[in-house]
Formats: sequence, structure tokens, C-alpha cells
Amino acid sequence: MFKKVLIANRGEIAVRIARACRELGVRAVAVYSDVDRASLHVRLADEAYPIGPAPSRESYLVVEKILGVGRYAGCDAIHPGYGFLAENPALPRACVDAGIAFIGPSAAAMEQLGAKTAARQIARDVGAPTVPGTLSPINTVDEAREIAREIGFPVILKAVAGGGGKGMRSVAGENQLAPAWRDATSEALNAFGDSRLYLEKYLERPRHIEIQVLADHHGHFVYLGERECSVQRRHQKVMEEAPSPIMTAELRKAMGEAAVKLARAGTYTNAGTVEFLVDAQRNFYFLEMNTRLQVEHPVTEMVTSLDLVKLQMRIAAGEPLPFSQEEIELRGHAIECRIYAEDPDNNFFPSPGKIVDCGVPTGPGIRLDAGIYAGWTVPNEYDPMLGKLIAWGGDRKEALARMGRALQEYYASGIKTNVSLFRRILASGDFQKGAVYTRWLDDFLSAGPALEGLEDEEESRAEQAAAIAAFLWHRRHADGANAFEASTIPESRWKTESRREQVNREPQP
Amino acid sequence: MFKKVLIANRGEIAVRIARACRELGVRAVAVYSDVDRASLHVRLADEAYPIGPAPSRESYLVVEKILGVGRYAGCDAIHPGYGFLAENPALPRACVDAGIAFIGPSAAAMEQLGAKTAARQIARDVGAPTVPGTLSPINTVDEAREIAREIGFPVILKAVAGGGGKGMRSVAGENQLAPAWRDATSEALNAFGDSRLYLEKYLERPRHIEIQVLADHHGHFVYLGERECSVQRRHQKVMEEAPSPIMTAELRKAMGEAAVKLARAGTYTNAGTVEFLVDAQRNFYFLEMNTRLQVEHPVTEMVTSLDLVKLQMRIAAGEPLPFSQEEIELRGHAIECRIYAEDPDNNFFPSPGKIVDCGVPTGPGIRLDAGIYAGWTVPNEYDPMLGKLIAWGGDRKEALARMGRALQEYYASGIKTNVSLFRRILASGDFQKGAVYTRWLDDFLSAGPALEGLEDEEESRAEQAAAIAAFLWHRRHADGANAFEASTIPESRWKTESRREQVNREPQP
Amino acid sequence: MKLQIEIAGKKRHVELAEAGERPLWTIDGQRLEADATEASPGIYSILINGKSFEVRIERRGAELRAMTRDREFAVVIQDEREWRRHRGGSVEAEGRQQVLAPMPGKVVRVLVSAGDSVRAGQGLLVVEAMKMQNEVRAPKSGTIDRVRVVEGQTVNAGEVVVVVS
Amino acid sequence: MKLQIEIAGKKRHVELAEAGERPLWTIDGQRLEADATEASPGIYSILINGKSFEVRIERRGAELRAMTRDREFAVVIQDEREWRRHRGGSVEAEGRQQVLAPMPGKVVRVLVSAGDSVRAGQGLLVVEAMKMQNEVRAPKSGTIDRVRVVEGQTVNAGEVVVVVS
Repeated sequence: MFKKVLIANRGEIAVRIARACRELGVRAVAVYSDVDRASLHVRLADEAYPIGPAPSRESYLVVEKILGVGRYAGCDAIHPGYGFLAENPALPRACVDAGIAFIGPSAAAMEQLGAKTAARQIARDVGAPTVPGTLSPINTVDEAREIAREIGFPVILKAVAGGGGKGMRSVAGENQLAPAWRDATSEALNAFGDSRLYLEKYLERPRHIEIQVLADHHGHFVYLGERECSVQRRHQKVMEEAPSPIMTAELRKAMGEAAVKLARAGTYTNAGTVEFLVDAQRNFYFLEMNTRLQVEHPVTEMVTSLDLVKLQMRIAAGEPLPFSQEEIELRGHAIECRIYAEDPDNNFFPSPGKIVDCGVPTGPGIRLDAGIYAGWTVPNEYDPMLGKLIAWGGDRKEALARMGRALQEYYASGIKTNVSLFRRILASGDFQKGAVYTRWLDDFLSAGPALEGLEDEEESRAEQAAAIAAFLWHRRHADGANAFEASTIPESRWKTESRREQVNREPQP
Repeated sequence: MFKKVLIANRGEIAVRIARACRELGVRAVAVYSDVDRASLHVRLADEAYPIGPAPSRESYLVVEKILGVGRYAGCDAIHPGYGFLAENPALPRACVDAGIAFIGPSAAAMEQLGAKTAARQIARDVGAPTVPGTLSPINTVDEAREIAREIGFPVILKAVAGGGGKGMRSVAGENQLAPAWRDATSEALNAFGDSRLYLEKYLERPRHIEIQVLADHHGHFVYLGERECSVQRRHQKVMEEAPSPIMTAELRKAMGEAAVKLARAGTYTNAGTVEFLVDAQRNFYFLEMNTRLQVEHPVTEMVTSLDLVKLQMRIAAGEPLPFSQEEIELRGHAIECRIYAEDPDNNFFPSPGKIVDCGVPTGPGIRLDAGIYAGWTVPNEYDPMLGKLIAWGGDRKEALARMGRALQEYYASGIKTNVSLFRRILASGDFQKGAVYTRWLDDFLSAGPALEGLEDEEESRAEQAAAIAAFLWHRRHADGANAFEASTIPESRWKTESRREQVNREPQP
Repeated sequence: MKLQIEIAGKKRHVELAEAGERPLWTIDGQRLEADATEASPGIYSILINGKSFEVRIERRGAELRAMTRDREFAVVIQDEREWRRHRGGSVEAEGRQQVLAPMPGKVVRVLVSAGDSVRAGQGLLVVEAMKMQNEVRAPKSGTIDRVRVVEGQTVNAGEVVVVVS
Repeated sequence: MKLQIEIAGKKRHVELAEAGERPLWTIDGQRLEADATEASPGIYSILINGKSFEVRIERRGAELRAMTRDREFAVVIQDEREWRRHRGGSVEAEGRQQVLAPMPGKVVRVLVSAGDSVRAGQGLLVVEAMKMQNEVRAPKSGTIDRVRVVEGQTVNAGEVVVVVS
């Protein structure tokens, strides 16, 4: 095993890796930007070194700085976490030159399997199903008609230059193809100055299900079951669970073996995730591979009883996988909520700021992987994820019940968080039944907040309790003139309303 | 399932039960004494009712008050937790009269199996081994010699009226018997005014290992493996783990079946624990039965993936056990530390007071069952246990490593806690090897603190860091004259020293 | 002491009288069997007829929020005196309107200039924070009166960025 | 600013000078590459040559303690001025000695009276707290000068219960 591991990351994942190091008796070396000096990952590390200004382009993304710390501190390995440099082949390549082990795949495997088009090619080569269609541009509507007939309607037209839904049209049948072609072409031209389109099979309400794979340096490959990641807001995963509510033993085996075949073909090593779309008939289609540890790895840990970060380190240190595919047993059900500093009442705007106080849920079946503490200021410069709340139960019902209970105990005051979103999702009938798909949450949210149940006694008691608490709060704080002003000026409500109207958050291209 | 459960307890176990209720959709009703109004179990409950003054004799121990709340609030079941009324047959008896389900065994089973002498008789009846010897007084040294020859040396002489080691002598061989008899007789007479002795087989360095059993109302009995509870300070469990480091599949089966046989003979229902002593040759001897949930139940939960409190509720509600003996699978290793508000540097004196701040360890494999929060004052009137820190790992080594890591993250400031004791235990070679016995910790502590390792660079850096922190603390707080005085008067150290000398805590008889 | 407290849009008159050691709560003229204690700063344990509620009161900028285990309420507090004083000045909703930065961040693009006419919902500028770009839109149709920020500038939440009239 | 700080029985002279924005630490005359920040009240993150230490400073009654991840130190702080002032008065260890209650609790038994002669280690009284009975013992052999508590009385930690001379 390594003596000293450099953690080239920050936030909850840096904390997660530092804990794994601690438990293995390996020294954990943190790096930090100027605004991260007091961050939890620095506090929990054995060593910590500054790497520059807050913008990640000048700190966490600079390979030379990371390697410099690794050399200076005498690290024998680097763990990239996720995000930042985790999928940048420059880092493993520089590690080879520096004689430091990279805890992840080789640069070559990363390039092959991490690139969408290359990975799809490999998937086709090994016979893993991909979404039928073409990745290269189609020239005419006739050509499009021919391909569409081949793969069968419905299909979807997509702009080659596209993104964000522009230049995209779903086509239910042949008679809709021509007008859809016209619309999509002109929209693409307007939006991107490039009218070219390509065509894919349209999956009606696909699920996003991914397979965790592990591969050592001795040619052993295993899959650790799947994660259901269909609950997404604008293509961002929000809640993940394992196993998937629709999984069968046969499907798991088929998807797992396809994932392993792909990883093997790309001579992959270490932990990786193969993402699939799964349609209502349980057909699965390769989407892409993530050549790193995933945010949602804890749900797999909870149902397999394995520690993926430690396994990553063992693999990188050259140890063989300590178990075979047959020995992997899934047990119970796990679910994860990604807790963000954002405002669910206001288009999920990021809400950085100082955390005044934290409620940490504990007790049976609850795990919290977080990178925050009371008194810490969430910096403005990075992803606003505060941490992940994970619940395990003997079955899905118990896992959901425990998550509901834990969410009642969780809070981070002083900033806004998306905790109420999870309460809404948990309360929805669709989610309870596991009837979700990749656009489900967007549909659910655009349908607006569900009508609250009829005003029952509990509700009115809760409002009375809130009134009493507000009374006592006011009595304590009203003396300070500012506090009083702020809480009583009627305009404040008007501002809130207008703010809500004005704002519409767009994902960054 | 029940609609509303009254929790006749306080502290971490009341919190534990309230969480189980919450997860089952059952309303949790708390009771509280005058000093417990702001306790965590009240905050987490759905309803809460006062039951009188702080002394438990006037509140938590008053059956009528408990039943009164149960009736007033319309509860259909009562969970007693552990301690207080948990092993008092008056409560299940009163429950029967009130038509409220008692979540535990019947009063009759409690009386039969809970009383030491009656339970030993049943154990002998069903062929479960008990420590050889006699429970009735021996009249002469000759009679003692005869019995000792029969059961074999070494034996131990114990005062009938005894306790606390007075009038107790271990006898290695026959030639030591006569002088030991003389000494023990006179010591017993001096100490208790009663010179009578009895004799038992002397177990050299016995382990305390206990078996968790469950029994439903349909005649199904199962055992859920064992807990190793040998790490005790003055007969009080301090750290527990599952499985026991010395366990074999055969021994587990033998002990488990003996435990079930005993429970069955006493027509036991619900959760119970059968305690055994186990000698170096892995012979086991029935000690006593605890007719309730144990403090240390979480380690069993972690290795069986079951929720014992929920199972208790299901059983009490008349549901059959949802699994058979064959379906119970043990997985990995779990360990628990009982965190107390006490001062390990000062004879483990209780240290109640206001908790200023809490560090809550989180991350993989860590569970905390606690009944405290920052800002809460640990009352003077009750057991000073703050909660239990539990670590799970794939094997014992990982469980210990995770516990070590979690202990680094845990603190409750403002009061003293015994956390440093666990650090010392974890660092000891004996414990690492699992080579412990019931008096091990007392021996370990009386041997005094281990010599600290040679002063290494790490140690001196840590001292420098402490000096810098103390400097900054002083700079911030020294302006308040009191703070300054208190931290600088040299007498303070002298006081501490003399205090340490003066004091020797005795367990209450 | 008597306050007017608006919870979830409903106004209530809440009164606390201490009778001996027992506090007496009255809401909208009705006596309430309630016991309240502050467990931690801003966190209150409230028992109403034995029902246990935990309420966290939090100030977020200009707003007050009350959080129970499962619910979240907007709170507006006015004591009777204050209330009378404020009664006169009604909320101006029309006319010139200030557009506020909804979050701290950096202005990466300004899409309008003073004098431009805009439609309601039209993008005015883009603020970037935490890797997300957020478009600030016009609250109403009208004319840009003033743009108070430039590209590259850092803004705080609630800062006026544009005025529309 | 310069302080004498005793950690684990070893006295150190700690000095902090702010040079520009960089604080300069000196311990016993030696410059230290150290960076310190208070993460939470009383919790300090200290980097010394890149090594990360977290130190929690806690006052416990009259004592100061410093806790790192694995270690706990007794701390005594004196600034140079104070130190000179206190130097004269030495600690009286012999003669009359006050016996203090080591914890808050209730005196359940008083085992001695004024005038009794006691041996070092002999039980003087029994205090009960949290279900535990704790015997307070004589710190030295001598004569009971005064007993300052009676059975049934509640005492606080550090309160003088008996004086032995």
C-alpha cells in the first residue's frame, strides 16, 4: 500500500478520500486554493499545501501545481476524486513521468473510453447495444427517412452543433418527418449557424441506469451491480439508488457483462462506471463511460458492503481484486440525496454563504458524506454541493423511510439548501413506485407544487407552533433595530415575488 | 402495526426508539421529567408529556404515571427501552390491565428468566452449562474441599453476603484451601457480619459473550449471533463488538442453541439476551438473561442488517418473525464505544454540565446513536451515557480502523468525556489481538498509562501546534479578566493534582 | 406582548402573557395549551396539547422562514405599533422597478443598455456563480432606465443591477 | 505579543509578529513555518511546514486543555508581565489543605467530624451524582479542621467540603 496519497480535489470527495487514507494508515495530503484554507478537507488531512487563487483554472485544474505538491511532499500516489482533473489524461500522463501512481485508469484507457464517440465505437465493436442512429450528419430529408425506416419510429432529430434542446425534434411517424426536418434545420441554423442534423432512435421515457465496474492490473474485471440515476434536474443527477427498482437478475447480468466487456476492450483499470439508457421494455443502450469514481458511489458501497475508495487504492497499488464476480452479494437498498446550496423556491439558484449551524442526521442506516461544518463559508467559486445524505434499508421501503426521517433531521442554516426538493420527491407517488425516467423530475417540477392536502389539524397546529416560535425569535432579536426592520418591512415579500419572476437559471453550455 | 407507541425512557435509547417509530409511520410519544423538557427525545417525538420531578423514582420509575400518559395519549403500545422500568414485571402486568401492548416479554417470562437464581435453575434444567459450584452456603472447610475436588481446582470462595471482592479468595490447589478459607471467613465476617461462604469454579480469564435472541408469539425462536462484551470497567461494559474475535461456527451454534433452549423453556417472547462466560478452552457457562433490549444492540444490527427495535415492535404487534434461523447471515464486523460524560483522568468521575459544541463523526461505516446536542445540559440525575459510537467494517481490522478514525472526529466540548479511554484501548496490543477478558480493562488501567513512545517529530509538532492554538485562544479570550485569571493561576495545576489523589470512585452497591 | 404574525399567508394575532411561572399563549383570541423552549439558538421545541413540534426560525436576507420537520413557512412579523405606522405606505408595484441580483456572482454579460426597450421576461444580463450562468430577466415590459453594473463586475445578492421604467 | 505557554509540562516562549499580511511565529527563539486559522470557535487549523493539525482549546473549570486528533495536553498560559507578578507567591503545598468536591452532586454521607484525625486516603464523605456514589478521600494525614457540608446538601464541583490540617 502507498505511504502518502495526494488528494487532488476539495469538498466532500476530498474528505471521503482522506478518511479512507486514515483508515488504511496512509498519510493524506490535501491541496487548497486561497478560499479553501479553512475547508474541512484541509482540517482532516495530515498535510495540506496551498496551490493558488480561488478560480479552479488557477489552482485545482493546474496539473503542474498538483504534481509539484506531490513531489514536494513525497507522495507516492494521487487520487483525483471526481470533477476537476479526474478525467483529464494529462494528469495520469504527468504522473507516469513523475513516478507517482495515479489512482485511476491509464491515460490511454481514459482517452479511449472517456471520449463519447470513441467509446460508442468500442461499444459497437464488442456488441454492446447503443442507441440506434448515426453520429455523423445526414444530408437530406430523404436520407433521414431511409434511416428512420430502418431503425423504426419514433426517432429524434438533433443538431450536430447542438445542445440545450435547440434544433431538436422528436418525430413520432413518417408523415411528421418532413416538417420536423424543416423546423429543426432552421432552428439549428439560427441557434448555432450550422444547420446539420443527425438522427437517433427516440427513447420515450428512458431510465438512466449505470453499472459500477472494477478492474485490477491482473486482468480481473467485476461489476458491482447497478445504480438507478433517473431522477435528474436538467440532466444533473439529484437522487440515486441501488438497486434499480426495475432491475431483474437477468438484466443485471446482461448489463454487467456488457459493461465489463467494454471495460476489458478498452484495457480499463481501477473503478469506472458504464452508463446506459434503459427503455420501458428493459432494452438497454450504452450511453457513455465515466472513467473515475462517481459522486453516487456510496449507494453501491452500502449494498455491496465494499469501500470503493480503498479498493481503488489497492488496485492502483497493484493488489489483485480480493473477490471474484461470484462473491459479490447485494444486500438491501440504498438511496442518496445530493444536498446543494441552492434555493428550490427560486429556480435552484446557487446560494453560497456562511453556514450558521448544521443538523447532522445520525442513527441506524444513515450515512452523511459532507464537506462542510458550522461556521464555514461556502465559497462562490465551486460546485455548490454540500454533501450527500445516504440511507440504507433492508428493502426499498425501509431505505425511503429512513431517508425521510434523516431529511427531517438535516439542516444547514444561514444558506438555502435543496432539502425540501427531496421531501417533495419522496412524497410523490411516482417516485414511491419507482416509476421515474430521465425527464421525470423536470416534468414533475414544471407541473408545479402539488396541491397541499386539505388543511388538517396537524397543519394548523404546525402553523401555530411556527407562530409561537416566530414570536419568541422576534422577542429575542427585535431589539436590534436592523433585525426588526428586516423582518417587518412589507416590501420584502414583494421583492421576493419580483425576484422569482425575473430569474431563470440556464445551465452553462 | 401499532398507531402510537409510548416510549417509557429518555436519552439515546428514547431517541433510537422514536426514530424506529418515525420510520414505521408510528407516532412516537415521549415522556419527560422536569429537567428533560429540552432533551433530544422530546424534540424528536411526535408528542411529549411531563411526568414529574427529576429524580427517576418520582418520574421515569413510576408505573402509574407512565400508564397514565399511555391512556391519556391513546397509545396502543409501550416500549420500555433499557434501564428504568425495562425489567420490572409491574409494567407489563399493568399494560395487560390497561389493554396496551408491552413491547417486551410477558411479566411471567421476565420474572422467571430475569431473576438470577430462577434462571440458573432453568438453565440447568435444559442442560445449559452454568459455572460449576453451589449457590447455597458451605458449612466447613472439609465440605469445601470435597466440592472443590469434585469440580476441580482452581476454585473461588465467595462470601454469601458479599460483593465488591470482600471475602473472596481464589484457590489454585488443595494445599491453599485451608488458609484461604480462614482468610475469607474472617474478612467476610469483618465486612458483612456474616462469615458464610460458597464456592464456585474459578474461571481464570473468562470472556463475557452474549447471545441475542428473538422470539415471536407463534413459537419461533432465533439467535442473531453473539456480542463480545469483555471490555468492562468495574463490571460495566465499555466497548462491545460482533462477532467475538474467538468465535467459531460450532461454538456459535452451541451457544445460540443453548440460548434459544433457555428462552423457549421460559416461554420468552420479544428480544432478549443470554449472557455467558467463556473460558480459555471455549467452554461456556450461562451467567444470566437480560429480558430487554441491550445498550449494545447496534453491533448486532450492523452485522445482521436487521433493525432490532422494529422487530421488537413487529413481534409485540403479533407478527411472525419474518425470517428463519437459516436465513440469518452475519456480515463483517461491528464495534461500539459507550461515550460517557466522565473524566478518564480523574477516576472516571461523572462530568455533567452544558455541552458547548459537538463533533459528529460521519462517513462510511459510522453510526452514532446519541441523545445529546450542542447547547444541551447533561442533567445530574441520570446515567451519564451520552451515546454510542458504532463502526462497521468488512473485517475486524477495518472496523477498528474506522472506529479510530471516528474517535478522532468525535468530541463534546464543555464537559469531559471518556473518548481518550477508547483511544488507549484501541492502541493496546491486547485489544488489537482480541485478547481480552472481563477484568482485562481494570488490569490495563491499573497498570497505568503506557509509556508514550519516544518523543518523535510528530509529537513535538503537535505540541507546537497546541502552543500556537493556545496562543490564539488566549489572545481572543484574555481580555475578559476571569478567563485570564483562570487560565494562568499556577495553583490550578496543584488543585488538579491534589484532586486526583483525593478521589476514588466506588460503584454504587 | 402582542404581535401580528403572518404564517403561510395567514395573519394571526399572537399574545404571550406570563401568569406566574406559566406562560399563557393566545392566538387570535383563543387560549392555547402550549409550552415553548429554545433548545438551541433559533431552534424552538413547542408542545401544543402534547403535540411536539420543532421549529427553526431563520432569517434569510430580508425574509424570515419557519421550518418544522416537514414544512417550511414564510413569516412576516409586525408588532401592533409598527403595523399601524406602516399601514399608510402601500407597496408600489408599478412605475420604475429595480431589478436585483438574485445571488452573489460575477456579471459575465450585459445584454441591454440604457434606453433599450425590453419585453417582460427578456434577458438583461448574465451572472455567473458556482459554475452556473444565470440570466437575469426583465420583470415587466418597459424601457431600461439605468444599467448599474458592467461586465466583469462582482455583485452581491439583492444589489440593484438594472432599473426598468 | 509574547506568551509563556506550558504544554505537557514543557514551557515554551511563543511569539507572534505580523509582518505585512504574513504572521511570523517564533517558538523558543526559533522561526516556524506555521499558518493558523480559527475554523470554529475554539477550534484551530494549524499548518506547520505543511503538516496539518487540528487543535481544540477548551477551558474546563480552572484548567485549559488542548486536544489534537490523537493527543490531549494540559496547557498553562502566562504572559511575560503576569508571570513576573506571580513569581513571588509560591504554591503552598503543606499545612492546611482544602478538600474540594470533585463533581457536582449530593452529599449522601459524611464520615468524619471536626477534630478527627485521619490517614491519607481515608474516606471523608460520599457524594452521589448520576447514580454513582463517590468517596472523597483525605489528601494527607492530619486532623479535620472543619467539615463544611452536611448530609443531604448539594455541592458544586470545586467547592470546599472539608479542611484538613
